[in-house]
Amino acid sequence: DPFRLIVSDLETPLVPNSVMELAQQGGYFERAGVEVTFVRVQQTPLAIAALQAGEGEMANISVDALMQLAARGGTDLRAVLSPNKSLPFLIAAAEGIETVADLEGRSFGVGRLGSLDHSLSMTVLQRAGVAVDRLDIVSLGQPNVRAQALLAGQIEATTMSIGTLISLPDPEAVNVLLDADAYYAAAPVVTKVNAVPQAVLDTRRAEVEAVIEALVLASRDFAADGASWASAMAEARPDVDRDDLDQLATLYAQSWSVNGGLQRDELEYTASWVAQSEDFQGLDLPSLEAWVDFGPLDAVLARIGVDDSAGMDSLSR
Amino acid sequence: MTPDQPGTARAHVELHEVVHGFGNPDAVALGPVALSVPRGQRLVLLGPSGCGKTTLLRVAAGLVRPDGGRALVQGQAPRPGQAGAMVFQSFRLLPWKTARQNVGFALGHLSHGERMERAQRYLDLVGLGRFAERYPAALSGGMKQRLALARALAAEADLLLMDEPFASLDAQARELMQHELLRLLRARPATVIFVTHSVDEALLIGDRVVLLSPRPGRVVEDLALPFRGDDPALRRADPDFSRLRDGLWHRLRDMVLSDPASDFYGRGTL
Amino acid sequence: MTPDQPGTARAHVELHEVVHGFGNPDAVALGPVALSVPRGQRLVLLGPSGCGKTTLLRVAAGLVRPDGGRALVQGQAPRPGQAGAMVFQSFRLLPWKTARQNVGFALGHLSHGERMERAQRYLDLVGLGRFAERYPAALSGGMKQRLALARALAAEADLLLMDEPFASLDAQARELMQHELLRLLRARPATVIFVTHSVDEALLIGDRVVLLSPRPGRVVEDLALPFRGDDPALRRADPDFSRLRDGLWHRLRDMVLSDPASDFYGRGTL
Amino acid sequence: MARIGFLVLLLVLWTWASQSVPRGIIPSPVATLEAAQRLWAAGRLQAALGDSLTVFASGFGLAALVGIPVGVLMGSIRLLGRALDVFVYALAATPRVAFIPLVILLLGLGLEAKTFIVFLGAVMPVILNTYAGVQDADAELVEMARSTGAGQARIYAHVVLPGALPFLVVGLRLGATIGLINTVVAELYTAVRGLGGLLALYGNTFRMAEYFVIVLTLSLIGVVVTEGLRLVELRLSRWRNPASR
Amino acid sequence: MARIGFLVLLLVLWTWASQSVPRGIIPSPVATLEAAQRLWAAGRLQAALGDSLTVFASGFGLAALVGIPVGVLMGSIRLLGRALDVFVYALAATPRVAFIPLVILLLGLGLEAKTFIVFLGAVMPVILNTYAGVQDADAELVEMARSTGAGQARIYAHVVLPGALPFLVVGLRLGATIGLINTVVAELYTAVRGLGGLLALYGNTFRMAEYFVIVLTLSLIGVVVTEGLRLVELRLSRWRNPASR
Ligand SMILES: Nc1ncnc2c1ncn2[C@@H]1O[C@H](COP(=O)(O)OP(=O)(O)OP(=O)(O)O)[C@@H](O)[C@H]1O
Ligand SMILES: Nc1ncnc2c1ncn2[C@@H]1O[C@H](COP(=O)(O)OP(=O)(O)OP(=O)(O)O)[C@@H](O)[C@H]1O
Ligand SMILES: [Mg+2]
Ligand SMILES: [Mg+2]
Repeated sequence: DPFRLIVSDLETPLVPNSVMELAQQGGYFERAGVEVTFVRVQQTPLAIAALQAGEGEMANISVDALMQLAARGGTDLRAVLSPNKSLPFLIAAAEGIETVADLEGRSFGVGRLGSLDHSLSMTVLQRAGVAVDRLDIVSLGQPNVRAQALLAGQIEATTMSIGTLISLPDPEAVNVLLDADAYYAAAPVVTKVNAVPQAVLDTRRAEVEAVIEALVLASRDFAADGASWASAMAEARPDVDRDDLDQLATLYAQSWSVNGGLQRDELEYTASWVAQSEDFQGLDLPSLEAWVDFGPLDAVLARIGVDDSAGMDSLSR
Repeated sequence: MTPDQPGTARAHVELHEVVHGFGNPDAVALGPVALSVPRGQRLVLLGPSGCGKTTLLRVAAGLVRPDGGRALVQGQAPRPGQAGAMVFQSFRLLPWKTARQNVGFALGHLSHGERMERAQRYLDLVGLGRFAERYPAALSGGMKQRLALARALAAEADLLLMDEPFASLDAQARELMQHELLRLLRARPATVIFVTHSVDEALLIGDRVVLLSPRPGRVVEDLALPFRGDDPALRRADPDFSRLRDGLWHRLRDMVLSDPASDFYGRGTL
Repeated sequence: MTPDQPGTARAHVELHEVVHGFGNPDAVALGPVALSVPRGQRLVLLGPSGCGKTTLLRVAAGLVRPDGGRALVQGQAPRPGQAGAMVFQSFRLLPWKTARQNVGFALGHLSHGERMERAQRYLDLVGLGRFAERYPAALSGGMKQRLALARALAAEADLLLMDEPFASLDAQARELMQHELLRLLRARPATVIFVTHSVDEALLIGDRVVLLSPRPGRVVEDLALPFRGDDPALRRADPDFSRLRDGLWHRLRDMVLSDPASDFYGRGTL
Repeated sequence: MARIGFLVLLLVLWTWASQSVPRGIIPSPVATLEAAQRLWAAGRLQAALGDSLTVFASGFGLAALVGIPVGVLMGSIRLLGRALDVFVYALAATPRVAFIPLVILLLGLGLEAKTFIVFLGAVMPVILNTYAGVQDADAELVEMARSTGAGQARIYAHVVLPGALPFLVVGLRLGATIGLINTVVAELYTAVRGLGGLLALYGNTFRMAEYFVIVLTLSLIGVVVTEGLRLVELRLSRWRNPASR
Repeated sequence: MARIGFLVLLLVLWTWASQSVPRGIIPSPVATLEAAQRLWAAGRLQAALGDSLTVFASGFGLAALVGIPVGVLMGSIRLLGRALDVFVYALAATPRVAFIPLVILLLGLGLEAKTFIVFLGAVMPVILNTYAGVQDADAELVEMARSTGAGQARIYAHVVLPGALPFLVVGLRLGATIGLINTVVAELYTAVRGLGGLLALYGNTFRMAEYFVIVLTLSLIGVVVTEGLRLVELRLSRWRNPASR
């Protein structure tokens, strides 16, 4: 049976998470000796449901959902890798709002009150000096709905990913108040990981390691040569402007999980951070061991060596 | 407008070469029929099953526009509800309305109180006074027919189009209803076109009897009745009565058995 | 099982003190009625409008279980379809089936070919042979009634329950149909319970006439007819005919006018 | 009685399912009941219920108010019916989500937008059932009504609509169920609120007992509304089963 | 003819809207046509159409096959109808999304799961309209049929169901529209595929011309299916407008 990888993108995304699809396109999985097929679902909860139903072996899901599951004791899922630790979010606003200072008293769209994206954005804005309690928070569900509401003038600012920004029909119509770097700097948390059920770890560990190996190797190649990502993307997404891709490639130069993206210090910081979000009120913080397993990644790194050249994704155990 | 009778006063109902085939000109159901009914006349239509009597009434009521020819009521194309009141062969009661409401439905122009009062009056007339609150489903066949009758009479129209209005009544009820109809007409004269299958009834009710041929129905006999007055007992006793009855009877039987258009053409059994 | 007639052979249809009130014991519509119809008898039911004739037929057909008493057909509680074939007062044709299919519907036990053949035969009998492919909506009132008649006759059941089967027919068609019915019964004897409003028809068709009182209908007269044979012409010529007719007629009239349960109680108009 | 029997059966099945399905996907009836009490005590359920009922009632009410007349018009004016019905079906077959961008643009994120989304879903069965019911009117009764001189309005009020009542009622009942579903959709796709919002919250945070409380609350609203409609229908259909008087 | 007129009207409105609504939320008809050609040439539309039609046809077919008998049973066995109908309404009022985790657990992410989701939506109007149609059967005709000795099966086939045909057809038409919507829902909430997948894709990336192509394709399927059902109904209802022969 092929190894089924569940992703919540509908096509190769315009962020470093694209490494999964590009690894397939570039034959990395084949060379690592594993046959991978993709299962595409819409959102993290569905990816988790699919994983639990045995409809896939590994899923790219959000960290807060994984921690929720662990905290409620109902799971045997373990994070084994993070191909793209932190999606490149930014804060965009409608025309006429030029700086974060102008945000005071304006309406701001978030996914759901108490969700990770809500607390992240609030932290980021707070750090930027915005009195977040004077914002008019509107919860709007899906990211594309938030963007549509922004374009339609129904909200005045929101958080979106670079990918969403680039695909807007008229990107000039919005002002980027805080770019992805500033956003990450303010809230350096891991948002997405690849998780596998314990049963898969027990029975198909070799394939899990092969997948990890392929993704780490692909990340290292893109880290070594940004242009190679842009050309791979150009093949996968002919609809996107090549200039945009080249620009993104430089932006992502530091974002590659060359050591698998699972670093104890970052994960512990993320965990303590998530624990403060409203969704976690009244829940005990699960230990890292309850939702992370470094074993497979360490085995891979032992085989292919640790990359400490670029100074990104530096190993922490 | 009516070049064929330039001298006479305008008749109440006029049919000018009316033809109807329900949209199918190859299978004409009625006509051509020419007929002129003076105001206040009681015209009885007799004719074999399926010859177009019902169709003729619907044309006169303005419910059906004939395929050919013209119908005029008071000199105008008949408009439903204004031309006259109709008693339908198949009753056509509203199942979701009580007997009284069914009668009241025909009296949309009155106030609620007047409507209910008049409805009750006509229900009493047809012997359904005690059943005013019943729904049609809880009435017998004859009661339904009387209800349909009450509805038409209650409208107090000056043209009554009655399609076998007494067919489901027992002989006694039928006689009573004939009597009530004549009494009402004495009190408030109206023009009546009355379809019946009973030759006796035709002779008791009518001023004039028109005989239609088998499908497509055409006028084959137009008979002014010679009786004086409309007392049924006197009419029955009139020596003309049985002569006319036998004459009409034989005329009808001949048509039924010897007209190739008849459903019973050539039936040798009688 | 039938203690009241221990010596006689079992009758075809037996009603033992049947009472029915449509679930409302305060407003009994029929009965109590006791009646026993021997095999092969032609029983005619006469009675004023709303007295329960239709209800009695439905009980005998097994379509309605009486509120009180018992009905037996061939010694058993009647089961619809097995007890006998019924001609309904209100026709009850399937609007989505052609005339021939409507007749064929009653013949579920036959093959398609036999069904269509027999249906056509009975359509011919009632004069609708040319209308076999028509839907009921395109038939006149009298044609619909003949279609309903054909459907019941085609079943060739040994019990026929006929509810005013000729009420919408013109006098000639009615006579022809009476004739055909008698001819069929000679060829294939069956028990018949026949409801009519015509005293003449009762005397022409029946072996026996049962008179019901106004609602709730009870047997007030049970008359074995003294005629020999069933030739209508001979019956009419029989001196008993007009005596019986006048007798029944007056009996009915008296009930209608003087029974407080009658719809026309005390109507002084006649 | 039969209903209660069936309810007990469902409860037994549910208990069994909650025990045999792995990983707490199905909470037990007891856990659900406790969650309901918790939510009720905290006032969250009432607040969300209030929000959602407002949206549902306005959207569904509007659907009934608009759908019945439109269905009647389509059924009575032949040309209009012919011209429109295919487009109504096309509209009915278009996923609600497809309209969300437009709705946000034109109506914003608040009550109007939500009401409109509920309306859009609920109005379809109302229109189409009314349309079918009006077309199914008894031509003989309509002719009778015309013969009494009744105008169009009178004919519709007393002949056509009473005859179409069974169609109307199913239309409204279906409209109510779709309206409820769309209430949740609306609450998820415009400003997140009400029962839809709680559904997303508990779903995303894997609080299955609370999740089930919301789902059952929605079913219950559906039951109350459709049973209410059934009672209305029963009242208006007494003539079908006339007790002799 | 009237339809074409209305279509032209819609096109004019659309063009006007695409020009007056800001920021390319509504693409122009021309842009949409070009996008359709592009998608067709690339073979994406056909592939997605094939996927979605398979899901829709199996789910809707199953709904018709199951819904009509269930509706008939509920309408004919009084006790069953009484016991079930409130639960059917409860089920109908429960958002589909609430069932998704369970569906995924039991049926996975593939065709079975998708078919089931479509079935669940489409079967409701079919059941409920059939149920209402059967309850609305003409009691006099049924009694007549019983008097001829016809068995239950014969009575249903020749009396009850032909009488309930208008109900059945609206039920099926509504079922088809809901089935189509649920096809999209299914394709979004299980493994993403077909037209639903493209809808999400183009919606998320704001390729509005392509998005409109998908929306219109869905509407078109709805029209084709419901028109097909109309033709079937016309054929079966010839008796309503009998031409004299
Ligand atoms: N809607 C229709 N479409 C086609 N033909 C019809 C329609 N209605 C009636 N007919 C035909 O028209 C002819 C006349 O019908 P009509 O009902 O006027 O007869 P009638 O004289 O009233 O007969 P009856 O005494 O049996 O009631 C019949 O042959 C009938 O079959
Ligand atoms: N479904 C019903 N519910 C209540 N009462 C009914 C119902 N059907 C008939 N009745 C009543 O029962 C009585 C007998 O009705 P039935 O139809 O048997 O009379 P009938 O003798 O056939 O009369 P007709 O000669 O007028 O057809 C009537 O008073 C009628 O009002
Ligand atoms: Mg007639
Ligand atoms: Mg009767």
